[in-house]
Amino acid sequence: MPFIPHTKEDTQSMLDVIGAKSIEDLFDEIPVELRAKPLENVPAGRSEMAVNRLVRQRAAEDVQPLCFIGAGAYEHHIPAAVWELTTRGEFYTAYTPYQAEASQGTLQLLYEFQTMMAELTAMDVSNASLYDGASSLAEAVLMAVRANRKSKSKRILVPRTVHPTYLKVVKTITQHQGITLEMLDYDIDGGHLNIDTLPSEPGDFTALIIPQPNFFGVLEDVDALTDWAHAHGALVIGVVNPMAMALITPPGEWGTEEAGIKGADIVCGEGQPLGVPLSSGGPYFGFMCCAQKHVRQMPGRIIGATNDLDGKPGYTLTLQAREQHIRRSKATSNICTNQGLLTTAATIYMSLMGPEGLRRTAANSHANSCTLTKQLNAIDGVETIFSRPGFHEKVLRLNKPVKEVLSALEDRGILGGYDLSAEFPELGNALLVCVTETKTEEDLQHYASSLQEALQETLAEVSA
Amino acid sequence: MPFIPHTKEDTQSMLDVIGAKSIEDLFDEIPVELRAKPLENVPAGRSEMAVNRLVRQRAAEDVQPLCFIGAGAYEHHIPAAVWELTTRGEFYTAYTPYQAEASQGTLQLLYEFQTMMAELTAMDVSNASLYDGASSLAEAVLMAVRANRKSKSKRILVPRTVHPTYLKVVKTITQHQGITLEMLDYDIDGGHLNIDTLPSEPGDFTALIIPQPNFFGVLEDVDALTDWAHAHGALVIGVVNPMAMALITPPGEWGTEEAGIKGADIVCGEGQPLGVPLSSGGPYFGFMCCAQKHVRQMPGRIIGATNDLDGKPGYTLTLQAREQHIRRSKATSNICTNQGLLTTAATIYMSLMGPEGLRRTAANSHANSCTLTKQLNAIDGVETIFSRPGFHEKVLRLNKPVKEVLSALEDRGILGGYDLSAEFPELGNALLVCVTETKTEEDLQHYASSLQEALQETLAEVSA
Amino acid sequence: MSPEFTSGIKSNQLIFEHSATGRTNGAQMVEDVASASEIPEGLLRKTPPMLPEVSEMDAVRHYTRLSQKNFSIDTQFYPLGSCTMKHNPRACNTLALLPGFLGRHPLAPERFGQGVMACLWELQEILKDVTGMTAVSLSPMAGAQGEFAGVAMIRAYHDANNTSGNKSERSEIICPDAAHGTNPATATMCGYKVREIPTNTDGDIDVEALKEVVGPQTAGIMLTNPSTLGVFDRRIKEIAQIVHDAGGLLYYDGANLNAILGKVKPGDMGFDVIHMNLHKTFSTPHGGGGPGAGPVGVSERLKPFMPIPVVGKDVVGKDEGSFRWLTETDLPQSIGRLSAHMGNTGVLIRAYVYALLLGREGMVRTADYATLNANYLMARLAQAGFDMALPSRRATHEFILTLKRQAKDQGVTAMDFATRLLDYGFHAPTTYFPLIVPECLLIEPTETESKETLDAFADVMKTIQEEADANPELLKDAPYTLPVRRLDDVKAARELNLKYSPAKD
Amino acid sequence: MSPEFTSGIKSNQLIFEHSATGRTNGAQMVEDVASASEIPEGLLRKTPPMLPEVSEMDAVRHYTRLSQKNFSIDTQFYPLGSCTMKHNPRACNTLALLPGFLGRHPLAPERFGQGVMACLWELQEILKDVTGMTAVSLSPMAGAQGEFAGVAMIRAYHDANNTSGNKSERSEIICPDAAHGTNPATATMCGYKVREIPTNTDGDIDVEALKEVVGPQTAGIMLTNPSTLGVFDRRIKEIAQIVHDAGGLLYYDGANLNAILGKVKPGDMGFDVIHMNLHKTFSTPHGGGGPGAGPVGVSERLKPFMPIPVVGKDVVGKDEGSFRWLTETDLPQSIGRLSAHMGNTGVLIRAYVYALLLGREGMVRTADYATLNANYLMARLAQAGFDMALPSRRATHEFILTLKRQAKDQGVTAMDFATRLLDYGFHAPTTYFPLIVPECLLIEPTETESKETLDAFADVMKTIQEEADANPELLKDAPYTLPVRRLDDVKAARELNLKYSPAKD
Ligand SMILES: Cc1ncc(COP(=O)(O)O)c(C=O)c1O
Ligand SMILES: Cc1ncc(COP(=O)(O)O)c(C=O)c1O
Repeated sequence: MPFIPHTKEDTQSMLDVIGAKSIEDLFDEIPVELRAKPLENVPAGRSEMAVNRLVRQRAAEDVQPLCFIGAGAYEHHIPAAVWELTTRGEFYTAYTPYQAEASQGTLQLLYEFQTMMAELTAMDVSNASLYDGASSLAEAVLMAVRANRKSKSKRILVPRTVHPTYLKVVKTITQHQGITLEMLDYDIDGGHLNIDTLPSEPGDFTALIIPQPNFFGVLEDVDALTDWAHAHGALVIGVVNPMAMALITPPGEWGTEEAGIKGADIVCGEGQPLGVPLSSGGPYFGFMCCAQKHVRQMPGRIIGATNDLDGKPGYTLTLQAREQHIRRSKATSNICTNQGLLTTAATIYMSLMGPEGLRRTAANSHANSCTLTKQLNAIDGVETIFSRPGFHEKVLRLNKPVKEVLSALEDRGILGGYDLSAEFPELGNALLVCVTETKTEEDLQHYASSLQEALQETLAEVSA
Repeated sequence: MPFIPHTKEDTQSMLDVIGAKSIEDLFDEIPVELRAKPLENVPAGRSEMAVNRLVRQRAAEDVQPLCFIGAGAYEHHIPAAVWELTTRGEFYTAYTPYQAEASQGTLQLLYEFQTMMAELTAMDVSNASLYDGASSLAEAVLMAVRANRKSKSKRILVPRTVHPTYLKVVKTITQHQGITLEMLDYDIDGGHLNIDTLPSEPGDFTALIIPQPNFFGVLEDVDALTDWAHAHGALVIGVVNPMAMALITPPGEWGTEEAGIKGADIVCGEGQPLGVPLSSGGPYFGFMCCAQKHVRQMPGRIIGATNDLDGKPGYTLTLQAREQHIRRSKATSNICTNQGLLTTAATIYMSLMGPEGLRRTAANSHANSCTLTKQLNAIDGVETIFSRPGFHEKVLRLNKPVKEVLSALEDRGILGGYDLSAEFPELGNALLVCVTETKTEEDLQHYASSLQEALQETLAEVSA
Repeated sequence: MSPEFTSGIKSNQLIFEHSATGRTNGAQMVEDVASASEIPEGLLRKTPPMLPEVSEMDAVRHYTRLSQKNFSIDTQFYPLGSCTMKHNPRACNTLALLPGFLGRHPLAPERFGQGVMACLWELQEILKDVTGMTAVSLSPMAGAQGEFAGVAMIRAYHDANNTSGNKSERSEIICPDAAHGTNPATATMCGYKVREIPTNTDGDIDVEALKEVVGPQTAGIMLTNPSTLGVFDRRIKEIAQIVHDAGGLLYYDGANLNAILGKVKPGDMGFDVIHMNLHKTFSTPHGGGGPGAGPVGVSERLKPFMPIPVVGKDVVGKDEGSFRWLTETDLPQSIGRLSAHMGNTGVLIRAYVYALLLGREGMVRTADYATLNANYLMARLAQAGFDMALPSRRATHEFILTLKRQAKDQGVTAMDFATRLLDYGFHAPTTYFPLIVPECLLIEPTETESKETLDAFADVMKTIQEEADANPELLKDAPYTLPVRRLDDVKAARELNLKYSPAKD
Repeated sequence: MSPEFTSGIKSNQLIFEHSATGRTNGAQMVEDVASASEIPEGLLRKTPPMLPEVSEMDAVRHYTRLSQKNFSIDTQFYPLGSCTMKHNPRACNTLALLPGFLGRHPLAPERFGQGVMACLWELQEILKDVTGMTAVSLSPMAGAQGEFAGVAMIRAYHDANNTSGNKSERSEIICPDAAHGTNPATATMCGYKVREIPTNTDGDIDVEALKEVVGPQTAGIMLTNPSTLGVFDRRIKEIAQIVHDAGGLLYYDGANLNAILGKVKPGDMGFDVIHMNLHKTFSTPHGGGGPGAGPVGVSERLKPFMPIPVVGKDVVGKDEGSFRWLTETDLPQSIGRLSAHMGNTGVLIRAYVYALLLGREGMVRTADYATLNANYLMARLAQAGFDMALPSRRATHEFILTLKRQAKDQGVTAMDFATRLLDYGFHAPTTYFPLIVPECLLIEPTETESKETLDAFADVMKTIQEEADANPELLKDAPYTLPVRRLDDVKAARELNLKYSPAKD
């Protein structure tokens, strides 16, 4: 019996102690008419050997071409130590650290995680994770509504440069709360949210979302936007790529002294770039940081340092009164299980990279992206659309339909990028191309020459 | 600096304490003329990311076809838990357990290993491993010479059915000790060592080696051979496949009561089938068991149970006076580092399989081998050579040169077996085919139909 | 005599305390390319983040030793009720971590993802059968998100079928007082008012009370059966009838299906929607707090509203047999997306592998032995003199013991028992949940524990009771043998310290 | 107050004590096919072996907890002299375990092994450069087997070049008294008589004594430089000259190259043959006692005798650039094979990955910092009042401290210090080796340890000395904080108990 240790004798003597004749008897409180029919669509049990073979074949089917897709999920090198440590049984098979004394490993690690995330974003505090980047933005919106007590409008200003799927998730999750999401268009030249297009009249705004970098990979004018929001009584929700934070101004420092308040109020985002493999989309982890004054509105687990009976330092879940298991229908969120193991990986990843390793990874990704863009711009029929600087993604306009070009690139062993034409038809044949530190000079050349060929080929096909 | 934690300040303050100006000064006892020229053939250091990419490409090149080669290395399913546990840092990065109090994990595990190996072979005691199967046979020969004090001849009787590479290794390792290896031919019908061909005159024989199963996969007549050896004052060295022991009579029970003494004296072999992947040939592990009376002649580490100061049970290296670090030039062997981590894997493997799991694995391998043999015998131009029963390998004679047939099978995604024609030319186009429990019915059919095609194809080519 | 076990590094140190400015883990350093930047000065970070500067060995040693400070299923019996801490088979982990799965970009074309999609599609089929539902979406990332999806579907359904034009007509979700906290919290997130109904002394829902609160304002009820009290509600059919008659829908909190796998299907009980915690019943690891996966199953009428993406299989045409994502286009009435991609795919693969290993017989066996273990341990503890919250009932996968008497007589609490258990090498059961049972321990042994372990646990409980009889203070100060003694939660909340700051010197 | 930390299973239990007849780990059960047997009854096993019958969880829990009872580099500073316990980078392990490497049958055709053979060939090239030798064979499976190969080659060389017809003319191998035990043991296995020569008080070899023993009967000398005393023999060139002049060859025990990587090459010192311990200098893990790898490097004249297989690269012809095994055919004078295949291939891959990560600069840095750490720790301990065996010398990668004075004055031995260190979370240094220094600790910190750790170690040594001053008995009874107290080795050897037998009841 897979995973069941009972011998026949065990079973019998246990039934004797219970005073039951058979295991079947133990189900006698279930009305007979409800008893289930056999599970016909569950296959018969297989040995580990058989399952192993099947699933390895499946995985082998999915070996991937060279990947230049980003759009919210980024391929970075992950040190081997990260997952060798993360999958140690004591991390992997522990529960949420409710019983603090028996969970100091997880708790101290999460305290370290919180410290690192707060440092990376230059914010006061961090929670211990949310589900993913998209849902963390939804939680940030809900949190902003709770936190901005002065604002009654529940109006959230949302640039169109926020990841389109994130927007969908925000809608799904916040739609029952009377919240208005007001879309702000982007600057067609810069690819950013132009400060001049923000409402000039005063008004009750609950929060402004600022993506950095934005979905186009473009860097937003964060200081001006932050100042604008604070001047209008709106909270600033930063949604950032944590890897980029090693290189560019973190949200805790957004804005200028003149505005009186500096820094974003809430920062969230997708933690995947920090040591989590692409994995077909998950598990990743969402993170959330905020200014100290908002900490009681934060959703999710928070770990605090404390002392034990002997005065020795230790760690424990704290501010639990925000959470569903205490506050129930009045909790800040319904979240319970979060993405603990992924924060374990991220913490180990950041420890192994250190500030310099992380900075170089970010800088290298940026430089590779610049190099490739330059090479691609030299190709006939390819041009960079936006003028503003970016991090490690660029939007290119092609003189051919993106879908066909991508398919031609696939034939050359390349996943060429993310096709923007459906979601941003106004940009024409627009392709979002990401390059990280994982790509070599040869990879970039291979991309460039393949794109050149692909464009010619589609041309040939079209004219044929 | 990869793997070096020193900061500049650390280095300086350490030099200050030493009283040296530079690290270079610390090498001032090395004569200047000996100082090395730069390491030109060592490539420049690369990041883990770069090495990762290179080595993954190399590994990807080596993805293997369906494997029907055995000949001493056997593909069995290895439960996932085996290597997840074996590579835990505390096992993986510990040293030989010299400091017993700090090594109870490894020591207890090895004590369990010794128990399991003694059980599997039905011998009194086991050591904690030797290098591999081949070298363990060499050590067994040397041990037999030490252990059989009555015999002065140093004559070792060696059937030709012992693995040919093992024989080469035995020669390499024992050649400096005045030992004579006397070869015994095999029975051309049975593929076994025929008792009738053993020397009938009395004589001084130090030991007889009995392989079970032998290199042809054939089961030897172990009882008769053991009795013969003991009747002639020779020790019996069994060299066995430990997986087969789950199914067939273990060496501790070889022989008949009539002979007075029952059982082999020394048993050795390759431990690889017990949870060790094929891995291009290593690391595997050799094992060795023996009768209690010979334990002081055994090479390698041995773990014993004992008590601590408080009377609590514990484990420690014992009988160290046999070993090189104590006995130096008079040690039983020069072996020091052995194959500890592999015995860790084997111990966990045997724990997960249990007696029934192991028996089924062995029985299934045997049954699969029988099934395939039957199917292949039905093909024109294929016949089983030997009449005696085997374990999970069979020798087939083909009506075409083996090399060509194997190459045609490779084109069909099959590694068809081990070509015997060079080492056993008297057998003609002989092929040694192994089937383990890992092969499905479809695999067997695929082999059969591919062989049929391959034979036709080579025929066609020859006639073309 | 017994110095602090320091490991050559002080055992309480944070990773930051191993850090030294300028120390690097050189193997992870890619080329320094500061020059190539097109980022204007004003957008560049001025001061680097204070991340640890350590060597690979420092990190390996630190996190290896940290891990050893945890209790886990791999090292301890962990009978945390409602959490289903059962063995996590290693094959699930090994296979989910295959490079083919890990390396796949979520937005890679479907033709490069047929392997993983085949696994997910088959998992959908398996979960449909197990729950007795018509369709399954795998996208929710944990139980609570599954609940959200479920209640949002109920809402979407009412909205779609509301003819009065008054969309907020059905404004209430009913929850039993014993419900898990995520249930009411979810109802609130979906914009509902929560109506609580009481539980009878026999552990079943107070049906009379239910009849009173149910009405045209009822959007639905959130139940779990077996309930969080560890008993199977025998009047479930009647309850379903009452709610359905009032036009409400039934939500099944399927966090814990261990005791009913193959025994009874939520669909057959009359439920319209269910979420499952694959990280409980389907044995994906808890990872110290996630990730989980909370797929939702729905009856025919909720199918159009399922969260996307769902894996579809083409049954005709040139792509017959191939898999693709069903999106907004296929399910225009969907409640929408809950995550940036397909939820926690890696968790889903683990659950899939687990389901294949168990097979249909294994599912039923899980229910059999989870139930046997719970009833046995309950019997053993009752024999040992402990009070059961519901002594007359069968246990399901779990049961509740109350220490009300001990609290009153000896002043020892459920928490005292719990922490003292740690000294004996057992993780504590769930304490103080469900909220309606005073000083309770909710105990769930799961099917993967042996009789020997259950016996040892029962013996230790008895020993602790004897300790409480002899010297209650002993329990109050427990644990004694763990890396820390009893921690001060009040201080943690009052003097918030949520991140490390280097001591100024 | 502090009950035995039991983990719900008695912590001292053997896996056999978790076993119950009929318990199985079902996921590992393949079909039962007893019927298909063609094996005659008489050859079938009658009683099954007493292997454990446990569930997967039992096994996982048992071995996880066992592992936690070990000290290891991943958890402790482990300054075991002559053993080079340095960090084992994780990339080496992860990459060596790739399915492409693990799945390859050793007898699979070469065309299915070009990936692994490319790695091995490059490793050969790297090791040639590092040692200054002409050729390298990777096949020996540990240091001692490398020694065997080396001495066997010396013998084969003399045999091949012997014109007198009297093959046993050169019958002696010279070893210094400080040599590692494997050296004399190896010489014996190769049929040689061992002549021991003494060491001077300054740690160098007694050259005058050498001159006396060397002669026409000398086959060679086995040396290591830096020696096991942790010093570099300054007269090595002279020694080489003496031995070569007598017609003998020089064997270099390269178990520990940490201090000379890129600094000085054994080939340049005049050695004819060397073995290396990749499981030391090249950081492959020790695995609780192996596997290792002991490649041998040779000078031109020993090349024909190298153990096979060696990886060759075709430089011309249709297979140009492809790799193949060089065997008996290519090296007809080879001493032969040492293993059934290519030695410990997986270990070789780890070493290869490590070498790539370090690169040539990293090699030199290893020597730099291994030497810095040893000299620093020696200085710190000298400052703390400990006696160095060779106070006037530079340390290399290791150094020796002698507790002769403490043994005499306070009755505390090197072993007492060693076991007491365990209580402070440090693994003990090597004790009582080399044999010529009384009450010695051979200390090798390695380059991967930080100054902080070395400082902590020096401080603890001082603390222990203070304990010894105050109360020597305290040390005698150490350790106190480990899973067991001091173990009785005498009992272990006298009342041999080498396997578990179930208690009869
Ligand atoms: C009964 C019940 N419902 C819901 C949940 C919430 O599930 P999750 O933690 O995955 O969000 C849990 C888990 O704790 C539970 O036990
Ligand atoms: C100096 C020296 N020589 C030889 C050896 C033997 O190496 P191995 O243990 O790999 O056989 C060792 C290892 O202990 C050693 O330190």
